Amino acid sequence: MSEALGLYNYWIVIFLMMTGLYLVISTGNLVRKVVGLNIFQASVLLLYVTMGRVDGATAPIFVEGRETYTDPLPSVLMLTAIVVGVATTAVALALTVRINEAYGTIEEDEINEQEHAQELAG
Amino acid sequence: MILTGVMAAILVTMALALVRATLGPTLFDRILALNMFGTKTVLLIAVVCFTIDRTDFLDLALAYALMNFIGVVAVLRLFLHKGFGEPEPDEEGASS
Amino acid sequence: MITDVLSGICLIAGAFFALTGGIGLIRLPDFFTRMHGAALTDTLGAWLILLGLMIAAGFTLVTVKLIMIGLLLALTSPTATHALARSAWEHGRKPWMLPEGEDVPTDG
Amino acid sequence: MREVKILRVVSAKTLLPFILLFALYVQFHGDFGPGGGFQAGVIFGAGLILHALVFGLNESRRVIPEWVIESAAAVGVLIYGGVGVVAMLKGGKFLEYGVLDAHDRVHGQHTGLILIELGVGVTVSAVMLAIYGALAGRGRLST
Amino acid sequence: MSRAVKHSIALFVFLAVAWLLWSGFWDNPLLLSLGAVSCLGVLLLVRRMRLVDAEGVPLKILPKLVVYAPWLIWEVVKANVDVARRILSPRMPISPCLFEVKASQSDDLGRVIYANSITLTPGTISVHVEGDVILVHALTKEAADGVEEAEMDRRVTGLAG
Amino acid sequence: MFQQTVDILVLGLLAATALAVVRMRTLIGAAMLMGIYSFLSASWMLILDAPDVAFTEAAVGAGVSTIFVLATLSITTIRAKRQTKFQFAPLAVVVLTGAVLIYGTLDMPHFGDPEAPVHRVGNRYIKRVPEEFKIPNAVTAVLGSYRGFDTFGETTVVLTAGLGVLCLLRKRREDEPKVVTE
Repeated sequence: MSEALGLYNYWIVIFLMMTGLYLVISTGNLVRKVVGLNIFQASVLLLYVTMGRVDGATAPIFVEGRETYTDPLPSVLMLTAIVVGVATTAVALALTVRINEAYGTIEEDEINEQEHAQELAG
Repeated sequence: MILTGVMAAILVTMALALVRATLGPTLFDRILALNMFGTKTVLLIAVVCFTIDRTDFLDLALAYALMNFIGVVAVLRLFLHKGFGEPEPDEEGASS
Repeated sequence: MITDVLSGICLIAGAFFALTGGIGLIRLPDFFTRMHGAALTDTLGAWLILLGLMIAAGFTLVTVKLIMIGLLLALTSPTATHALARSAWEHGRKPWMLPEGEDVPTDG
Repeated sequence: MREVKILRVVSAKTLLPFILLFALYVQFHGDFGPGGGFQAGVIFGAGLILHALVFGLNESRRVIPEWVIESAAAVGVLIYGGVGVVAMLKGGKFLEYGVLDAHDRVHGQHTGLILIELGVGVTVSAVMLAIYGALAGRGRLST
Repeated sequence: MSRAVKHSIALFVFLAVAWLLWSGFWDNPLLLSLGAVSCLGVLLLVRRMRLVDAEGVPLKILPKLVVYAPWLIWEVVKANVDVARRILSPRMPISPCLFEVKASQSDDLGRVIYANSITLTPGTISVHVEGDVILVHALTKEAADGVEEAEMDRRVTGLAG
Repeated sequence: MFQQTVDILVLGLLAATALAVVRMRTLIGAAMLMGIYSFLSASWMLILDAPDVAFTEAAVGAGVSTIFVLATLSITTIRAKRQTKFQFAPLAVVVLTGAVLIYGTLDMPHFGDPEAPVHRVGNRYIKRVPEEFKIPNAVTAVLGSYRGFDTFGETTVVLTAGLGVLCLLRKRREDEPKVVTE
């Protein structure tokens, strides 16, 4: 039992990831999809950061009197990932804006309907 | 010990704010609750810095407070001007 | 020893005010009155917790940073509250009033 | 939002200088505490976005014209790459900061770190401001 | 010395003090020089934004704040206890009301300080500022009477003129 | 004990926030809740001793990306279409994926295990940084030096993404309306 309890951090993070994923695939609204992607991304960051933790250690910024430090590597990887994440989010939002200008809506089903109507007409 | 209690109290306050944010009923209630949630995270961070005994991380709390404020200003701008890009109406404020 | 007790008292009082504000946010009847509840957590709740931490830290640069956080909160929170109240007012939200002819409920 | 006096006075006039200075503080203390180019760039960009939010996009464009933003974004990457190239010219490998100082490897590492953090900060803040400007400016012209 | 120069120098001093307090490395020449450069750069940028004036750097009122701030904090504490009591009491004795007060300050900065002080005190919130009339929402009649007595108004006027 | 209590409280609040985002129909509310979610996850990162990530996440997630979403909303629409019927398929997919992932975690090292294989590289960095750099922040040193190529790539990606946004949204000169509003 105690074997499995040490993994609770992963389970809750997976729950959070799945919440984001659910938002992405269940909604037709493009902005809500982007919000869902952001939640998914933040949860993946959490997954990596929890892996870096060491019991009884302190943050990897050296101070007097502390010997053990947590792993700096996951921090480094996630640090760059966050900023790249916001930049790509911005690209997704820009695409949403263009879609809205082309179709007049940001709802997926309405866009599909318009596409379908065009196919029938052309 | 006391610090853990204070953290728990702050987290409960946040949970109450979250309840208000989901209940609404108006959008303004949600924004009010979320703004309060943001200021509580600042306090949470300050307390966490003391519990993990690394008070040199208090810069984070400052950054949190700033970011929360900027986010709220952006929301309010959306309400007061219906957008981000319109030219500013030049009235009494501009000249003084 | 005395500093421990003092900071403990401040922290607990701050946590109490923060909780009260949170309860107010749930209990109060409308948007405008809820703002008063939120103001509670942003003023004394925050200040007392920060004060407790300052007493615990002793007088160092950490205290200065805590004071700065307090100043920042004291500057930004009323500004954000006012702007929020104003935009609600301009969108035609009317505050909740006591129903006509009803007296102010009193304690007890 | 200029006519909301409280926002104009408190947020912009009183806080903005300190927000920008805080960003620079985070930038240059990346070696000693939490912080560095990415965080500082985002905070600096957020400060400039706050200015644009309160005073409007036109005012923001007057203070920092578009060409400055776009070149800054590229210049940041160039600083980063340039440090690598200088290291190669000095006989090291690409991005080997130790050779930047002929006598003291540790000092060279320091110089390299500060310079590349600067490059990252410049790029990130410029890109943040550019994205905000693109999104906000779209609304003004399209209707 | 012109006013603009005076304000710039004052802002530079504030920025430098803030840098030193944040940094805490007072013996590192590299960081000190970077700090000086940063302060100067921020000052130039802010001047370009035209933010350096009597509103942004309120030199005149800073000394008087020493008297005003403790009084305000005491008011806030009293109001906090009152509001907390009302929220926690089971029947919630509140009587929200809306009224207008006149701000007797002569400039925007004074009115901003006054309106912000009203908002900072729990129990009263300034909803709208139009000219020198402030629309206030109060949680209780007592709090409303407190604002209408205008002691805070007098003190802020003394502060900012 | 402290660690566990706080972890469980914060994680519970995080889960509640994530569910609140799913429930939230107002788009502005969803955008702000996204910011709050970032704040909370950043707080937990600080508790997990990763202040640099927490700093970035707070600045990026709560500040800048919220503003970007809001700016997008201001030029598209702030109303989301009401979903009419409950969809079963997404929930099934999510539950299935989650189950597979949880099955995958069973072999993972325990939370906070100092012997976990990930730490092998990290420990080497921790040992080498004080000798080679003489600076306290190991994250900055690894970011800039040992992983300098990585960071260079990431900076380029940020620049490219910015250019992409500009290409997508920049109005060409001939598109500008004749009557300028200023």
